[in-house]
Amino acid sequence: MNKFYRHSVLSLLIVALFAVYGCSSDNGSNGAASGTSSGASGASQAAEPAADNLATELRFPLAQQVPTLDPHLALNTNVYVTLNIFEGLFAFDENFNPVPMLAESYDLSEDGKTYTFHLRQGVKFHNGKEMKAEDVVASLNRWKTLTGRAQASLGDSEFTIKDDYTVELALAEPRNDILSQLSHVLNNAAILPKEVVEAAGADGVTEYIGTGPFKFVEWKQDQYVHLAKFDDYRSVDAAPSGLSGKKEVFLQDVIFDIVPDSATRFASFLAGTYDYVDLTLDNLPQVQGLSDVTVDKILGSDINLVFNKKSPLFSNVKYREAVAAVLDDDEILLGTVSSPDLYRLNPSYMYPENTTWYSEAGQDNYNQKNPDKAKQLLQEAGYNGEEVTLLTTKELGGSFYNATIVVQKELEAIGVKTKLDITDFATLLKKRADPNAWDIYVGLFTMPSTPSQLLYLNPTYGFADDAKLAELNKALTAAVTPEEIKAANDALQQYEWEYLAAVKIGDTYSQRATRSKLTGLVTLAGYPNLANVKLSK
Amino acid sequence: MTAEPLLQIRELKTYFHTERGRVSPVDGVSLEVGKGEIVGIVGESGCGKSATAQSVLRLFDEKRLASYEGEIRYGERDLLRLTPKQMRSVRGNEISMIFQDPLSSLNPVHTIGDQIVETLRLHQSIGRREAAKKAVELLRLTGIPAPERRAREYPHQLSGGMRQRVMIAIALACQPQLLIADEPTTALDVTIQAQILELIQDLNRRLGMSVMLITHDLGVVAETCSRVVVMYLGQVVESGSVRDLFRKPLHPYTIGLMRSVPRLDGDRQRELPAVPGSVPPLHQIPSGCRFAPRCPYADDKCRSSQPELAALPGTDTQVRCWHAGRIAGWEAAQ
Amino acid sequence: MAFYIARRLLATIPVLFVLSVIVFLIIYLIPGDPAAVMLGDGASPETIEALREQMGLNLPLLQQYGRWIGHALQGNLGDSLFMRQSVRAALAEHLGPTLSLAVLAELIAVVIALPLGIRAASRRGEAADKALTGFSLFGITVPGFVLSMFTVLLFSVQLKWLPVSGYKPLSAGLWTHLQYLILPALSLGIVQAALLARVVRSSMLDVLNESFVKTALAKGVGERGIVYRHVLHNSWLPILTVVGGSFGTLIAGAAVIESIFNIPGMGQLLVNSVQRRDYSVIQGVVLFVAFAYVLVNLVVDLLYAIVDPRVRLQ
Amino acid sequence: MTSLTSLDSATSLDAAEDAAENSADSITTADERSPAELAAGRLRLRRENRRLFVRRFLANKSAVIGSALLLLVAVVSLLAPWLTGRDPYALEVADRLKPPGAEYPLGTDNFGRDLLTRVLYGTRMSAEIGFVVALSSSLLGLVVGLYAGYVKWLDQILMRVMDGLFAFPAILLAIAMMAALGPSVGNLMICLTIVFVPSIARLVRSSTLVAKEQTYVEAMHALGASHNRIVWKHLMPAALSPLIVQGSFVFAEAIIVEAALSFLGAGIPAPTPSLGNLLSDGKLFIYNSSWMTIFPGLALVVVVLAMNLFGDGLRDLLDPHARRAGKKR
Repeated sequence: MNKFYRHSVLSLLIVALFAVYGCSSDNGSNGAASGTSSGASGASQAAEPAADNLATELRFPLAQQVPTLDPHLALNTNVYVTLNIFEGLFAFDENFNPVPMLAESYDLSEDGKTYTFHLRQGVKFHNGKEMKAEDVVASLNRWKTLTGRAQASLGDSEFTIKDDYTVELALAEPRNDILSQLSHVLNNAAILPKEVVEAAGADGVTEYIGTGPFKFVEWKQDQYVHLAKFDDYRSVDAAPSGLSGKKEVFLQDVIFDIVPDSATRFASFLAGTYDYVDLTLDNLPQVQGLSDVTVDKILGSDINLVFNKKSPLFSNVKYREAVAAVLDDDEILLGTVSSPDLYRLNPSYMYPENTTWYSEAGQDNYNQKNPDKAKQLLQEAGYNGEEVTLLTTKELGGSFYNATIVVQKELEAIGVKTKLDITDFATLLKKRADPNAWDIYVGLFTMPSTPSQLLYLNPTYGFADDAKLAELNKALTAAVTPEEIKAANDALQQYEWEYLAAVKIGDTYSQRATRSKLTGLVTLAGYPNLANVKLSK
Repeated sequence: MTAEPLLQIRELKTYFHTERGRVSPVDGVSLEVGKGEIVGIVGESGCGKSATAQSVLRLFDEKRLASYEGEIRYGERDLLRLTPKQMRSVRGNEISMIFQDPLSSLNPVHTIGDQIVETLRLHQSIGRREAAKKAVELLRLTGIPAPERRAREYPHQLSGGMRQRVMIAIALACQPQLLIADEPTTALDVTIQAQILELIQDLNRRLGMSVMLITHDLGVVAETCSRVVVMYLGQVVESGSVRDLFRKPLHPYTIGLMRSVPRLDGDRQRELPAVPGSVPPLHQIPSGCRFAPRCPYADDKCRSSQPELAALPGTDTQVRCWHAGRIAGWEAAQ
Repeated sequence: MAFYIARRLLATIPVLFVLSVIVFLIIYLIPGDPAAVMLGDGASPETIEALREQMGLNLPLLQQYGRWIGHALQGNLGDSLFMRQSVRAALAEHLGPTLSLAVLAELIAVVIALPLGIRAASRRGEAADKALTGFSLFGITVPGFVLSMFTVLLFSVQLKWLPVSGYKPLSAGLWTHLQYLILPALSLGIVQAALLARVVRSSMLDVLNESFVKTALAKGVGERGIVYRHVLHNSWLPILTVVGGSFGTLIAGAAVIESIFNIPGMGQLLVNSVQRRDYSVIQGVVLFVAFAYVLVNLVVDLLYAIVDPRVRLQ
Repeated sequence: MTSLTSLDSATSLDAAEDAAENSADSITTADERSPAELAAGRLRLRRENRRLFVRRFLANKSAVIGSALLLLVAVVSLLAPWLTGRDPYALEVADRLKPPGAEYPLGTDNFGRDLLTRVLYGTRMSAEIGFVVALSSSLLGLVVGLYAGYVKWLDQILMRVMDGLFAFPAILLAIAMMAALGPSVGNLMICLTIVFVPSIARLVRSSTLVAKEQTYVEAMHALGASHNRIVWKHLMPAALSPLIVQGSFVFAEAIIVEAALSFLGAGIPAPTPSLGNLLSDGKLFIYNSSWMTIFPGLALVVVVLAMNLFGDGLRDLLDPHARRAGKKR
């Protein structure tokens, strides 16, 4: 009995092991998400012969996980993907000017309150359906309710259908940032088929069907997103600039790999898996020597110190002025990016490149580096050692944390008691929404296209609720002619430097390396437009 | 020496290299085992009898622990000069050994049959199936009931006595000429002890196999051995036929040992005599005769120079004592 | 024997139940919620609230747990907001990489540790023994993730033999599958090899002192026979225990290596899910890892019975 | 010449050695000697045993090196504040990423903080974590193990909880506790203790189960000793030597787990320097400012090596049937 017993146990174990092992590994390869477009054939038709020796597949590294591919909800890295799948009525050219994309043209009524958008005809969705006004209206009304900045700008006015190819937007009062709002990259005002929009739950659409040059193929959570060329994409025939203009597709497949570890991304670039990668200061010298690699600087996020205007201390403007007085922006920026040519000083809350909205107003409050004045202001305000909580996170590349601890040092230097509250990203979001959990938050912000979209100017972010600020902000969006805009903009920025909802610290650059065999890659504020990109073998 | 000599150990010295320097548990031992003869080796524990036995098969680790001197003549070969390969062909084939504790001397994870087959296939070119059959025969030979079933069982399923029979079966696998039994019955209770000794005597008679029986039990020696060697502190102090030694022990140590054996007709009131003191440690060997510190008759001569092992004129017994002849008289006088 | 297995599996139910309660409490304690993470800081509070409502996060904790345990008992571990699939499917998908990595790492560990341990035990004090002490100290002292930094530099960047990171399932061909796993498995395997080698050595040294080794020697068994047939066969018990334990930790604890080599295994799934507060997946991973661990221990116990006849499965 | 087995504990040798050890007081039968002589004999015995223990300690290479390194780590940890007199938190952004040189012996990090001071403080923090975690998990594990081993019905419950904790991923516990209770060194220590208690408890339980079967425990029962007395006076010492050895390995392991957690952002809260933090900070600058990774890495190796060597040495010394290895000359 004994020997038989031993053999039976052994064979049972082996069978069990293989069963577990077998079933787990083979279903590892089937696509997880639905979303392969029903209309167009799954795999693209027989790939037509590459023009000359062009490669058909491009792999592109992403630095963070992609929580959603719904364009209306997409922020930071998932925008890299959604920008190439979806399009909006308008798109930014390289100077952040809104340029017609899905809309052929638009008329603005005399009183500047009613926009009429004329849609291009014969534009196809990835599922073969032609884009019509009903799709635009359904998409944009959903976009409006989901996005904070859109609600602040449009209030409760609605998009309505005039006819199959005309959409109208009636506003309560004139606003000059509508086109920018429709072009802005984050929470993009993308157009999706009506039935897809209506089927979407609160957690976003489930079918990723747009009108862009690439169509969605497969999304393997936390691993990769696979896009393929959309063969009957109707391109605008304007010259390509920024995210707008002509879009020709030379690639068959684009695979966005999710590689959170920066050292791994860089090593994969060196090993040839990727031909484009973001660089850290440390990787720089290793690529500068390579002949086939070009390194360039692209404008990244700007850094602002946001006050919690409901906190005991910083509800009093004197304390805000004291902090503004002590900040030494060079030291903070150097501490954040560790290299002088990766930042620049800039007193305005907008980038100089965005000519219409750039202003120098109030710049004398910028980068004061005046500890004595700060100490004096603190005394006047009656500071006696209350603890200031600095809220930050080490995630998102660590820059938030780097800037915060230099600010901490500068505050401690003038006798301010500080406490560092470092949490993970999810907790940060929660705490920042809670008025009595923090005092100061130093953050990096993706530069919006108009001041009205600046997060820290509206109540949900740092609790700014000042009548004058709101009034100036509204006046700015109502201004129509360039002169009116300039005057209103100067007034708003001047007042911002007095009210100090936030203190501008400076702009940062990020560096990237591109191999010479990858040509035609254009980025806007760091976000890549993969149309017109060629990759030789 | 009636029987023709099978094993002759001459001036064997076994050295152990320990933390506290070199010691020699076997310090110049000479003894013989004749063909078909059962020789007993007795002495208190720590006197080197087991070390001598294991030195015959060179079981100590010669790389890190032990080294040998002298000669172990077996037939024409000196076992101390054999290469490891040659030595292996002797062990279990020509000379086998059984040990004291049957519980831990068998491999717990192999069946009884496999452990016998292993010896068979080591020394004989024999098929697996045939070896298994032979193993069952060997188990029957050593008196184990239902040998077929037992062969498939594991050591922990057998009793102490049964396991010792298995050890003997393993030892007999290749009909060795000499069986060294290192205290085979010490760990067994009396009734089983008798059966094992009877088995050994029976095998000695039927197979003509010589036996070197190591024990500290004089009763066992009396019952089974024809000749006996008494060892003390790594040396032979007396050796001769069982009849002579039991009737007229010459060496004071032997006398002391004999007297400390309780007798059935013994006087129960008197305290049982014991040899005073205990065996000194190996690195504190007294000068002169090693037994002197515990010997009632020791004089200056004994304490200064060491007597040689020599035959006492008029007897067949060899003894290592300056006053061997006279001691019997002194004893009688008391 | 089947009864024994059934009893052991049933015994895990209370453990899993206790674990699920602990995880739910921890989830309740951690601030931040999946809705905010999914919608990002640009979204308006109303939309975040709507999503929380849809996910049932506003229900009292007890009711949430009741709903979860109700589903769990019928085998439905709920759906994941971020993974866009059922938790069970997500677990199955991430099991493959973890299992492959764990098996390969354990294989490397055994292939290195067994011969090294055996030689060190049989040649005590000589070169092999010293090498083992050195290697085992190296293995324990240098953490896997530090080791991986250098192996990637050498094999992937310099020599370009192996890909830097990523994962290909077995169905993409054995060699491609292995190519992606060699470096991470090496980083994990070497540490486990160090631990295992020490146990092999010490357990064999213990067995060498047993008297049946002397019997074997007296039977004329050669060195090889003694080491492998007699000593090694009796050392399997402690060795199996350590192999079981290390296989368990490889399943649960490879998160750092998985994130460095970007392997979509259980560790990475857990870290991502915790960071984005994907509650149902956290719960699923913890329970699965615990169950896998119990399974590994059960297999080890069964192997005990095979390896050592004295072990009875009561 | 057979070359294999290390049969150094051959039966005859043991007998001889045991005789040697208690030879001191058995030359004359006990009752004849005066108490003074007896006391003197016992004192001599204890002194000889201590000498023997010291000689064995010195002969045991790993114990010697281990404790030497441990001493170094202890000294560095205690004197960290005074060794360089610099504040590990003071940043001098102008001096960032300076290679090792005169002004900064080990160079600076990306905020211009002196790396030598941070490595010293980091070593102190890691040593502190290791020590506290090893101590608390040993104590907790001892209690759980003893009672699990001794009391039958308790065994099932405690061991199932231990299984649960054993399978609980340390990462989740760490991230969760850090996020929930706020990042602090204390929370991390609690979390690491919870991670290591099960392994210690199992070890103690197995040694208690073995010890419980010994006849002397039955004798204790017979003499009417209370359960607690038996557990703490007799069973606990049996578990002590494996516990101390395992404790030293927990010390080393705790430091490595803290380093791994720092990599995942759940370790000691920045900017407090710990070897784990320093290593993960250095990772971003590994090519050009490699000193930010090398020196903390070295410190980590020294501390962990010290503990492992010490643990190894301890195991051989405390292990009752330690190999009395012969040195064949």
